[in-house]
Amino acid sequence: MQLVLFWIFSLLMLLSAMGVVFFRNPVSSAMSLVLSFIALAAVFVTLDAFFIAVVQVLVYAGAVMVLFLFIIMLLDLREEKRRRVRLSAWLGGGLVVGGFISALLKVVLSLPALFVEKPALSHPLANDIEQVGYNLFRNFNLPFQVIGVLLLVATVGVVLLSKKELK
Amino acid sequence: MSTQIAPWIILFTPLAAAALILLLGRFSKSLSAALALAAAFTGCALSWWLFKQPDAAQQLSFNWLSFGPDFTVSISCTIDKLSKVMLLVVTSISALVFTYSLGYMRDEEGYSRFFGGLSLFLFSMLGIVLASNFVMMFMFWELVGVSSYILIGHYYSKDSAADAGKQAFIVNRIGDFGFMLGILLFWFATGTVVFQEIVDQVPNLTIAPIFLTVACVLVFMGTVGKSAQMPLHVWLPNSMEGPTPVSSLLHAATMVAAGVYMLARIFPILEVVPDAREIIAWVGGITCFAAALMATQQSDIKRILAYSTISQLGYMVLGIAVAPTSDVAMFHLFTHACFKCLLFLSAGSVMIAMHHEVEMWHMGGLRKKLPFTMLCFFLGMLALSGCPFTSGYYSKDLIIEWAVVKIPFLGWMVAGAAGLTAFYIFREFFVIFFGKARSDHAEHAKEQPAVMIVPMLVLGVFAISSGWPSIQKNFFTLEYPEHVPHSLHTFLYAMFFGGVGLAALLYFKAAKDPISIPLFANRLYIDDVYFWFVNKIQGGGAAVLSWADRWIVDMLVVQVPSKLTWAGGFALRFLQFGNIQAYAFMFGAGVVGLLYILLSK
Amino acid sequence: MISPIVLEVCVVCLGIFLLMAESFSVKSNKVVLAHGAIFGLLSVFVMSFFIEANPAQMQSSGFYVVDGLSLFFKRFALLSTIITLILAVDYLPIVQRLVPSAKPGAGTGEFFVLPVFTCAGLMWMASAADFIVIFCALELVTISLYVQVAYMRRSLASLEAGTKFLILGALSTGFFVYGITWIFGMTGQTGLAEIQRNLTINTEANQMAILFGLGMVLVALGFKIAAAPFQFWVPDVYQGAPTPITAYLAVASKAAGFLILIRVLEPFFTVVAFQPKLILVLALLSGLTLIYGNLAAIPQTNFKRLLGYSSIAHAGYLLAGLAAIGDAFAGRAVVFYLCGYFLMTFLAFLVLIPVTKATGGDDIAHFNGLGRRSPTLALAMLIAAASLAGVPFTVGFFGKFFIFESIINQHFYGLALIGIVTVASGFYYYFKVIRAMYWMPPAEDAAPVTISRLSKSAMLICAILIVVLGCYPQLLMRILP
Amino acid sequence: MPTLAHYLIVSGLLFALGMAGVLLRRNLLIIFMGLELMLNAANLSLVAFSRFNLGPDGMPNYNAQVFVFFIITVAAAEVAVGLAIIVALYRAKQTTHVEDLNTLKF
Amino acid sequence: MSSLSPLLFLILVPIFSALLILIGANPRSTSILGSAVNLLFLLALVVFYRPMEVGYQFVSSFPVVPHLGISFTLGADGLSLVMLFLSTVVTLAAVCVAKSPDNNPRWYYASLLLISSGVIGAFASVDVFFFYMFHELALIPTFLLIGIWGSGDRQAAAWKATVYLATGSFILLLGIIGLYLIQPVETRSFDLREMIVNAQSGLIPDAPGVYLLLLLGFGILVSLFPFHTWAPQAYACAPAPASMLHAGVLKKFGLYGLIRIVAPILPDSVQRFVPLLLVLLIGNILYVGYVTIAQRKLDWMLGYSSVMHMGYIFLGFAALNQLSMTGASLMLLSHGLTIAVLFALCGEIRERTGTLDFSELGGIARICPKLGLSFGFAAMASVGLPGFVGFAGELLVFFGAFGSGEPKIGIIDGKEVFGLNLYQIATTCAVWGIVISAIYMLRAYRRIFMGPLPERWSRLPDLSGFSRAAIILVIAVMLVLGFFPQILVNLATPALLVP
Repeated sequence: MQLVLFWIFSLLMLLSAMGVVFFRNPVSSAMSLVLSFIALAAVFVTLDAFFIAVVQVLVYAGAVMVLFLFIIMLLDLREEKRRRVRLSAWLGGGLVVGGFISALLKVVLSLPALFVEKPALSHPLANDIEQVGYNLFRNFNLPFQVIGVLLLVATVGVVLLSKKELK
Repeated sequence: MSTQIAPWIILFTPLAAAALILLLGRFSKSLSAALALAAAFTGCALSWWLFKQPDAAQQLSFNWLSFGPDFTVSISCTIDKLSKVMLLVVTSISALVFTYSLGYMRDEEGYSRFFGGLSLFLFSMLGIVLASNFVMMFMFWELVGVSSYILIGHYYSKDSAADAGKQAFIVNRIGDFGFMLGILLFWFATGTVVFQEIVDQVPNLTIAPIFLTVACVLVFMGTVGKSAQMPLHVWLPNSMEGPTPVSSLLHAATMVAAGVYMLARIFPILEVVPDAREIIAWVGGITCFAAALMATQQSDIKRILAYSTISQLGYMVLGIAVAPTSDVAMFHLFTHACFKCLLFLSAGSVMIAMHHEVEMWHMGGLRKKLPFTMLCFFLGMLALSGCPFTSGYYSKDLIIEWAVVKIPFLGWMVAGAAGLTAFYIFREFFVIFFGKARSDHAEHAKEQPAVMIVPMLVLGVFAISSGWPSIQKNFFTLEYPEHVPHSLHTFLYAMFFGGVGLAALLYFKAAKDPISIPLFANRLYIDDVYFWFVNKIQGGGAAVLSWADRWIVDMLVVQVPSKLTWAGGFALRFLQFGNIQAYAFMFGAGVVGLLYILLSK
Repeated sequence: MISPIVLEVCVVCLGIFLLMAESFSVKSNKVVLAHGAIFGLLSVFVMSFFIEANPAQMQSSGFYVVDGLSLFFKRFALLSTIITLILAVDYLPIVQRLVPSAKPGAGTGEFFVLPVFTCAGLMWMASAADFIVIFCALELVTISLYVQVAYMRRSLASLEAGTKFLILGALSTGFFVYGITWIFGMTGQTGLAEIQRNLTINTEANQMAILFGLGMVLVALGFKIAAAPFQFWVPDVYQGAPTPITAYLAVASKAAGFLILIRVLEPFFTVVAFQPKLILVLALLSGLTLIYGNLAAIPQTNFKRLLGYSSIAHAGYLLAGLAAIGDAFAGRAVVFYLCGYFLMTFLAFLVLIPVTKATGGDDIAHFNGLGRRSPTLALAMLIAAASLAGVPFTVGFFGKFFIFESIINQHFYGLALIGIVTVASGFYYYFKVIRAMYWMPPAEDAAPVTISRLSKSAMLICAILIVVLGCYPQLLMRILP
Repeated sequence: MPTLAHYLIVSGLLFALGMAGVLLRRNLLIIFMGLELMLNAANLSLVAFSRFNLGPDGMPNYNAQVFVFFIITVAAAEVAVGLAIIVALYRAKQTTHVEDLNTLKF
Repeated sequence: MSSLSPLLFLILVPIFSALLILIGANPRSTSILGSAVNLLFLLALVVFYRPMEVGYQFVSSFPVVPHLGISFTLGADGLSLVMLFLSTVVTLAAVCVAKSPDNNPRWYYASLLLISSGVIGAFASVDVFFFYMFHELALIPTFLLIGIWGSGDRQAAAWKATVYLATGSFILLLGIIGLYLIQPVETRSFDLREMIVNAQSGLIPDAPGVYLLLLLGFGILVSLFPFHTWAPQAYACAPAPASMLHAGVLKKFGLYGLIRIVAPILPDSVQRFVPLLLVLLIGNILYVGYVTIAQRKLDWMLGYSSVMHMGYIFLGFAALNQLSMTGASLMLLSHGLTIAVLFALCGEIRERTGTLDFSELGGIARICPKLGLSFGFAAMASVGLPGFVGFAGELLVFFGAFGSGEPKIGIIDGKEVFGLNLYQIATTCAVWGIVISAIYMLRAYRRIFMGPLPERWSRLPDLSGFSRAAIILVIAVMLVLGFFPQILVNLATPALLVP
């Protein structure tokens, strides 16, 4: 059952990711990106990471995608015109991507430990929100604050960069 | 005054004079002349005094360069029979020529410079004479070269004089190249450069005859250059561009004889190297004959004398090579110094009278205008041509005798050269002093003042008498060959009279040269070959190398690497063509490459 | 004793205070903000000397380390931010022109405030001992730099630079994260100290996976320090960015990259199996970087861009030093080099800005005749160029010397040979500036060059330090961690 | 049951797809989407690692999930800033094509 | 040990003079005064020097990089004093001869003084590292001097010389690092004295790679064939004082380094590459000699001639014995003085006529007798005439080199052998060099000073003022030392450590 779910969502995620790459219309790409994010959230669920799955949907599928779509609409982007097909770019890109995948496969396939079935959790209803929150606010206090500053800077930056005229 | 100090005074007074002239010469002309003369006469007087003294056992010396036993060059004076005689010759002739110069140079520019140069020359020449070791001799050898350069180039504004000086120096340097190598070889074999110490080691050296031969021949190269032997003789005729006293003193009497003197110095070594002596003999003999041939067709009064000098030097070199003692050659050196100097001074006197005209076909009939000069020339000529009972007769014939005994072919050849000598010198004599005056100058020529005539007369006396056995035995210990063919003396007389007669016949009243032999007139084309070689081969080769330096060496070592680097930079720049995706691609390629390196075993 | 984290807190507070001051102030002249920032940072700098380096004691449960190195880099970051702010004050007229603003001076205050936050990020990076903290601090720095690079929105160059930096920076972030993931996956840890502990008990198969992750982390850090082939953003971004930010990127960001590189590599170097491979990779990267940076700089005519290539070139030397880390002194050599690099690069930028203001451009040709127009500036530039090229009696020479001593000691003869070509090229392109200043006649319409007192004193300090450290490097070596 | 290798390979493929997006697409926005995919791939790996390598208490390693949380946050901030830059660029240049960004070169 | 070395004063005087000039002092008088003070101070040091004692005197040491054993150690022995003397004399001559240029005279004089300070520092350093550093001090001033105040194709020349020399220096630096690293770890030092102690106790292995780096580095700096092409061009284009300092003093650095550092520390490696070195130095003497003959302009000719003369000094080094190395040291001095005077005079001629082309000049001795006389002296010194110090040097080099190596002459194994070993062949070629140098020097003299005087040069001023004084000074030094070379030998020889 888990395997089936895994395959369904994984394939959905990968296919929609391919959509992102291969659709020529930016809006279509953005929509498949949403799909991909949601599928990924589902995959997270198969990994018992409910909190992360929720955050994934909220932040990515919710906020980030809205931002993307907004911008696409704002900029009034059309379908990419058929410019000259750059065979060399596709070939080169393909080679790089292929090379990366083969390196990854080499690593994964050489590790028998990775093919062990998923062990059961000692506490099947583990409260991951509690665990994550606990870690975040206690152990990971420092990065958390750094992230806070980061967000502040990002906010200021976005305002600076996108306001038509600064006052 | 001790015999240890005297040579030092003789040696360094001229240097002091030269230095003072350099510093003060521009203030007063006469001061310069006075300084030079003072130095020469001091030297002359002291030399005569020294000649009378017995040899001192120990001479003063100071180490000029010292590295302990390995290598020490000292400046020290050798006082022996050889050097004493040579001192006499050099200082006496210098004193006379210096005096003569007072008159000769009176109206010339560069008066102080001239006397400065003469003093420097005297210093250098005396250094050669007194040298006790090869390096010291080499040093002064070089210095006479430079003073010769200065004096030949006295009229440096004239292209020919400037070129002649340069040529003399460079040709001498070629000889010095061999000389230096010879010195190095001797030092390498014996560990010393001192003549006496090398001589002491001669028995050890004879076990390697080829080595010794090579070393001697190399050292002889120095003589070839300095004493203008074939094939390095070309500079001497050209050096006649210098003022006549210079030609007389340096290029006839003393400096050119330094080569012979040097051979005499190392005579004990040469004695045991028959192969080297053979080579030396041939060089001397050929030079003697060929130069005499060339002299027969020259028309420049000084050049004839110059070729004559070369020819006579050939006799001396031959003398060193064939005679059992060096005194045979030194004897000729001694007499030659007197009569050749005299001849040059006479020629100078003619030139002054002729306003520096040297072309003898523009002269003629000077016997009435210049009686004293003619007389002096005549005396010198007799001695040169080997007229019986003059000095040349004694000294030259002795060498010819030895040559005939040792190497008959050469001997007879140089005996023939004696005839040529009589011919060319009488030719010159007749053309200058007889016949009609062939130019305005010749018609209005005037005799010279006493300051010039007196030294000439003094030399005239010597020219005739210095060979007389009663006189020469004070200076030399001569050995005479046995078994000389009787025909030789007859032949020599025949040669002398034949030469004189032929000259009289052809030239007594000739207005132009009745015979023309271009081969001799053009000095056997040797000068032309050299000219061609220097200009085309050396000059061309140098130009090619210069081109190669710029376009090949520089290219390979500098330009190509730098251009390659530049091109590399230029090419790399094109990776940076502004496109983010290209950058991302190269980034990705870098990632993949890096991963592969890390993951490979 | 002050708790070390107070330093960052102070800097962040300073930033927030300045932001508020900016938004509430009515004055159009925002220079006072810069002065405030400089003063504030200087105070923090002074404060940093009251903190004791204590490597053993880990703050905040192992995320935050206060050893000599981190303190040193905190100061490094503070000082570079201060000089960047000085540069920014000088550069203000140009920023004002190129920022779309409704009224004069609007939008310039943030130009002084953002570096303060970046500085906080850099300081956190200096102390980071855990991949998560490294990541967060690094992103704080990077994202704030995105904004700063693209700051001059009316300048297409600035925007283009910002975009390139953004895309490639994000790409490298992606690799960084993915690499960390793998390291975490194999060791179960994100803390460097724990990773080191776990590494030793790993199987061979695991090691390959760790190398896979580490490779990607290296890539991301290579991007930060501008190592070839991850350096392509550098010339473009350096040329387009506002000049003070270029300087900041060139010095602070690169130094932080190196610091992280040192920190990250440290645990992995302890594993015998990794060492040769890592050294090989570092040496290869170094060789490529050296060749690319130096050779491609040769034909440059734009000075800012030239400094971009130069920063790549120097990264090459630094990497060579890291590759020779087996040498006892290589670490110090690298840090020394960074300090020298700090001085000479900032000095070059300090001269560049007034020249740009006076001549309206930043090509090498704009330096023509500077020797006569402004001898002091020219002298400063001469010192900077000489030091960058590695002329003796400048700190740059000693930097190169220490590095090469280490690499020869570690038998990297290939790198030394590459060094011959690169040093020669270096002389060529740095001396082009000297040539322009002294050989060339000044342009006729050139405006007089003016320098503010602040930057003049900064220049003076840099120049003197370059020469003094060039004569007596021990002065700095002694206080190096 | 899917094993860790499944997840890792899927995540790797996702990462590669993101990379392909960056390398092949010419629209800045889509390139940016590709970058987001790459970050997501990392997240997936992290979560997978955290789920499979259980801690001593038999629970997932929640540190990884915290890290994912951070990554998501950072990604959001990055998207915001990035999009702002792209908007500014578009305003100035009327393009979001990478090929039009070529004034800075060589 | 810790007291301040008086040599520091020598280094600092030019630097302070340069600073004063940059601040605003009169450039010409300040630099002449500074250089004169330096020369006098050096002479005082020579007086206080105790020639009987072995080793360095006036030593002071100050650790600079303790972990690498680098310390700023100053000290002088006889050989360094000779070189310091050369440096100070040539500096004085150079600043005297210098003519204030129209543009930026301050930098002009300051650059000259900086070069001077660099060479003084190099020769006064006992520490190999500082020896190197000080030499490099000249790099930028040279670049400026040629580039700003040069003549002809000055830009190309300045670039070439600077980048090429910088490259050479860097190679040299690698070599020096190598030299440091081949010492055993515990006793590693850059201090020459300690290096030599290490070498003498057999702790330094044969290191051909290091030697080749050093040879290449020093060789480029000294213009060893075929790395010489920068030199003639740079000297031809540089202003006269710069050529004087560079060709006269700075270039001696490399040979000094070879004799001083390489010979005692890596004798085996030197031996190993002797054939190579001999071939190259014969290239210097014969090949470059003939190239010199082909030159048509005085400045280029002098440039090439200075390259050619390096060959003799290399020969002295290659032979590695006391005679030859002493000869090489003497030649360092003599060539430095000679070429300095020649370049000074070359500058004077250029200043007067604006051309150095032989075909355009002639007969100048008539109108400028002092110029002609000085040039004559210098030319004669250059061709190695006895009476000048160069002769002694050449002589020693020839003798030393000829006596080096395995003999192949005489009776060997009962058979008569007559063959020359490599050294002797090289020496033979080198001796031919005396003919070559006579050819080009006399030709130059002939073309410029002799022959008829063209109308256009009939109003040239003669040498005068400081230039004349400086030239007379240098010539006087050459003559005095030429008459008494033993002074130099006594100073230099104990400093030469012959393996």
